[in-house]
Amino acid sequence: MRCCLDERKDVIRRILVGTFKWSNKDKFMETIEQIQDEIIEDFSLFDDWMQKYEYIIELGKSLPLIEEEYKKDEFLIRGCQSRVWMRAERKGDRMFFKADSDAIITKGLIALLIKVLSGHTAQDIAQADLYFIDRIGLREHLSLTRSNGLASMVQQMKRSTTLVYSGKQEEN
Amino acid sequence: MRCCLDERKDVIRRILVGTFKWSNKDKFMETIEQIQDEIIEDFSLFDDWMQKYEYIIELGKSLPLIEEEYKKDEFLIRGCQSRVWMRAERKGDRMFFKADSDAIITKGLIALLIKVLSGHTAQDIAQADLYFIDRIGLREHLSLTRSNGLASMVQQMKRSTTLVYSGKQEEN
Amino acid sequence: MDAPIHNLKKRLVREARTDFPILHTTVNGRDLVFLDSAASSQKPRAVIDCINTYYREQNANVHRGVYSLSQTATQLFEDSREKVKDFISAKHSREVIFVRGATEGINLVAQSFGGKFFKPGGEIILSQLEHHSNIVPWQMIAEEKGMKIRVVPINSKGELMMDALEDMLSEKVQMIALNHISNALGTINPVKEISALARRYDIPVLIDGAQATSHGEVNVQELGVDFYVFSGHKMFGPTGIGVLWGKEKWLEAMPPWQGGGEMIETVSFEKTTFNELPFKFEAGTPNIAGSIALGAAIDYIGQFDMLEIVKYERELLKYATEKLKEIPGLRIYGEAAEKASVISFLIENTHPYDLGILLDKMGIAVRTGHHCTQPLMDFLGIPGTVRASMALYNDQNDIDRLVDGLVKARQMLT
Amino acid sequence: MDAPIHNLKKRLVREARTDFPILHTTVNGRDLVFLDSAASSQKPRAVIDCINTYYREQNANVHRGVYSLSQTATQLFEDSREKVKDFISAKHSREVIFVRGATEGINLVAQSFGGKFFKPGGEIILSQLEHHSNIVPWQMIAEEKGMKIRVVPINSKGELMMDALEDMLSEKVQMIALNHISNALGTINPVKEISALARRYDIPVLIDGAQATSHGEVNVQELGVDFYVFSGHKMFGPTGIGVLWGKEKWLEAMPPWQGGGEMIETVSFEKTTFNELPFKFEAGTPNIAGSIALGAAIDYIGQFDMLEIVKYERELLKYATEKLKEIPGLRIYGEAAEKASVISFLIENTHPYDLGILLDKMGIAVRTGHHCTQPLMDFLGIPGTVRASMALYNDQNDIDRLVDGLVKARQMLT
Ligand SMILES: Cc1ncc(COP(=O)(O)O)c(C=O)c1O
Ligand SMILES: Cc1ncc(COP(=O)(O)O)c(C=O)c1O
Repeated sequence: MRCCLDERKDVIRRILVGTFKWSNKDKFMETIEQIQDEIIEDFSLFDDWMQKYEYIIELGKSLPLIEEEYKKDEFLIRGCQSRVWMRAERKGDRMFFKADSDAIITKGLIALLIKVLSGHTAQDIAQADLYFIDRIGLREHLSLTRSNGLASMVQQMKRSTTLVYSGKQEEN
Repeated sequence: MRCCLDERKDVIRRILVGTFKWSNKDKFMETIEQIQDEIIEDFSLFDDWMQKYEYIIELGKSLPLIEEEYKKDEFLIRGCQSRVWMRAERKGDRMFFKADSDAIITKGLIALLIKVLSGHTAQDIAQADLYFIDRIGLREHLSLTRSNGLASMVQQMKRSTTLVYSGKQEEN
Repeated sequence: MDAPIHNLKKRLVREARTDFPILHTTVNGRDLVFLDSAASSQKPRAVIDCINTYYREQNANVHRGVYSLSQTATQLFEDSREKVKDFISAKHSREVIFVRGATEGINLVAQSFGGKFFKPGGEIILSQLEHHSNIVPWQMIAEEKGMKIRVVPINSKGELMMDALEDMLSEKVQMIALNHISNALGTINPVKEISALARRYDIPVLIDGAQATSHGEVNVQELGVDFYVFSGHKMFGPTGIGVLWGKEKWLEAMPPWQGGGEMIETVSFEKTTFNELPFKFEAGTPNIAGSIALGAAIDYIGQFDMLEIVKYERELLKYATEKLKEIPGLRIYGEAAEKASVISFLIENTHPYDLGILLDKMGIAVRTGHHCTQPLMDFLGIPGTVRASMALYNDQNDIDRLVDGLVKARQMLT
Repeated sequence: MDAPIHNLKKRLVREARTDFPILHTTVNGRDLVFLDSAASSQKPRAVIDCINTYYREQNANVHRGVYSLSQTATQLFEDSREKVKDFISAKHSREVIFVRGATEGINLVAQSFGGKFFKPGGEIILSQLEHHSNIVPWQMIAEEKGMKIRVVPINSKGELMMDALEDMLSEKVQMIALNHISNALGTINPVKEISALARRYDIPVLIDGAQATSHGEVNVQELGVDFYVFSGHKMFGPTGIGVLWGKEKWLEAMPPWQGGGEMIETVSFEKTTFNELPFKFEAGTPNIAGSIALGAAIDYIGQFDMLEIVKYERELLKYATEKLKEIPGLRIYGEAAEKASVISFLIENTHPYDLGILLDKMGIAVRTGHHCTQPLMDFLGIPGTVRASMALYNDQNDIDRLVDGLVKARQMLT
């Protein structure tokens, strides 16, 4: 059991020391699938919900925050019990996301989504099948209830991408 | 079993030859309770629903009809699937009822009610507890459904009595 | 229910009877013969068990809870909406509004759509065949708005007179509301044809499908209608739940009807904004168990081949019609070429009520009276009929018992 | 349930827990602790079995069938109305209207009563404590009629400011609509006192009793109110059923709201006349099983001494309040002197949503969010709270589990 504990701590440490990759700016070769598979592997180290959520909470704490100017209603995602602001930016042919939330678990979940989707092309994002959510046992957050917004977030990220590409939102 | 059959036939015969007492004009001493008990005794002769209903149907056929002029909406009892017209008349200190219906079983049931209540004083009618309906196994017709109107009929007979006595309806 | 190797094959309709616990009870000492499905159908074990399981293991309020039970309940509830969508081949599940039943669905459209779009001097087309639930809501809004009700007449077989309907069409008409199947006569109306006619004048069409959904396929897109309503309790589902389906463009344009929890986006005393579809029209805690069990009823129907249901019921209708006609003095009302498994009839010199009472004594449940279609009865010049209506759980034995019962009752009454 | 010799004695409240099957299930591997009864209560076996039996043995449409099943169903349905009447000490059972829930009841009054009696320039008094269901329907009719909504403020303990309410009263006020118990803060409002004030100006009072009926005696005559609404699902009954009670004089004077079957006396295309109370307001096939099972829920409550329920829940509330206050950084919202078993709270530096998610992982179901009382949350300056609400089936162990869970969650989050 010792080994597992160590490995787990290592994951947490990676986050804390900032080596956790927030986007794929530097590493364009990694596909959405590959990132998802890495996350699934990370999560496979946890054998109970507490460890899993501690990890998500840590992720949430380290999420690069959105600038205050974007914490306005127009950047609010509908359908979440916690408030989520999200901002999509286009750089070249790739999309980058920033987000914030008043709830830390929500932030952690967004962090995972951003890690998976940010830095990819509009087409890849639009077509992405986000199987990792189910596989790491977070399917409950995907439900149709309007209080849990993971589904809304995914939808919003895909929608923003389309909007940005169709020129309806300013580019950076 | 022979005896029973004969007795039953006798009851039917009584109706057919007109000896069945339609009201207590002649026999004021009989109370509402006594008449009910007689009916209960009559019905105790029947050992299945068919005989009981044949009897009720015969009763219905021999019910003294209401005059055509009273077959108007104002004499119609609400709450019956079959139409029932009822007319209450006061003679001295006693009430007499006439009625008709387009359904024969309904007529038979009214015939029983009239037999029990007609010819009594307003007070007796108002206070009457019509236990015979339950005892002869016709409780189903007392239900609250708006299609079976025995309850409505009883109510209407009591109400008409009050009305006639308070002078709201003409006397005969 | 099927062995795995058969699971591509649909179950046989004639096996359905065993699924309904109430059909194996007795009434007045006789095995129950239930021939009043047009009023309300019986429920299969699968539906009853679904409700049972819901309350024993899954119950919680929907949509706002983050805890597991609430998530489960919400998922089941929304899954059911999805099933309804598929069942009637709607485009989107957000076009599926859960209501109490067909009646509430019609009232919602009359008051919300009518309230916004109906104009004084306009006309609403109904038919002589309609159930009160598809008459009174329109009368109420017509009176409020100063509109006229026009009535499509029927021919002697009980079919809509399509020529007359066509003649009524004009720019003035603001709604056509007709039933899919007449509950009193069984007539199946040519809905597709009617909506094609209506489209010429851009007239919205509402179809009251209360009698249709358990007796044949309903595809709202193919029918080309604008609104379609039906009730769960008439299609093997529970009481207190039904569906209003409407085209998204209309539902979006319509104002909310009831206000309250669930249907709002934000509330303040200064300004309230409404939620998106379908929630805009679902104020308050919905009939959660009912909605979920309606889904179970749809699954139940889905085990069978819809075409086989139609065929089975048509054969039963034919058998019943022939047998009943052998009874002296019996007259059938409603002989439409396209007819569902409903037979209304009268026997000379007997009153429907008397027949109903005596049949009940023999364990046979039929409906008697005006069937909430007084204008139709007035038109036919009768106060009511005896109506035997069949569903997939009825069989020839039920018909034989009915015929025997009628013969006996007739003897007693005449 | 009791041995015959005990049948004068009421059952002990602390025995109730065993009656609720769902309380003996597990969630996320832990025994369920259900603390969201204010959203929807769980159902005792007696209620679940009642529904089961209804569909297995008694199901039929009500009021128009002459056959035995329909008679039985009708009798059960109307018996239930009688039970409701006794339960709230109404004068007549015809004053009891079955609706989908509290929300529909309020909408019915707002649209039917308001539609007829409200006048432009008039005022409707609500309070800062109200549930959206007791705000939005009034906003809708107020907008239609050109009226003003006035809001009774609350003090720092979450109690209505009665002086302010009194000051608002005038001839202009056409309705006072308040809840009996606040679902968000637990405040029990002084309804009797309010209706005494209202009577001075002859202002009708509607009380939203959604939170009240399972937590204390409700006697509508003693309360002196004009309308009272509540939901079955919050008092151990099924979803999709609730009650609007109104004084006969008002219900008689009010026009029907929905049209359809059941609510008519006669229908023709020329003239339709409406049925008498209560049917005038019950268009379409009602939620028959739901109504009957609501009666079963009332019977269930009736096994206990209502005063004992009040006492039990008050003790539980006291225990929970004390225990929760020991958690560092925890702040309770709502500390009314008269308070029902509902506790809303926040923990410093944590979000309600995060707490809710983590508690759920420990098998504990609480509600988080605005509890459909956004104006109240705005007033308190918070986006929402965590709310633990208790019913007669909760016990100290549930509270202990909640407190442990919160301590753990707080550790993880801060
Ligand atoms: C105080 C209050 N009023 C009204 C309602 C609405 O009840 P329902 O959703 O059952 O119609 C609720 C419940 O959510 C409530 O707590
Ligand atoms: C043709 C038709 N329309 C409408 C209705 C009303 O349905 P519900 O009472 O379930 O609202 C019925 C059933 O009575 C019906 O047969």
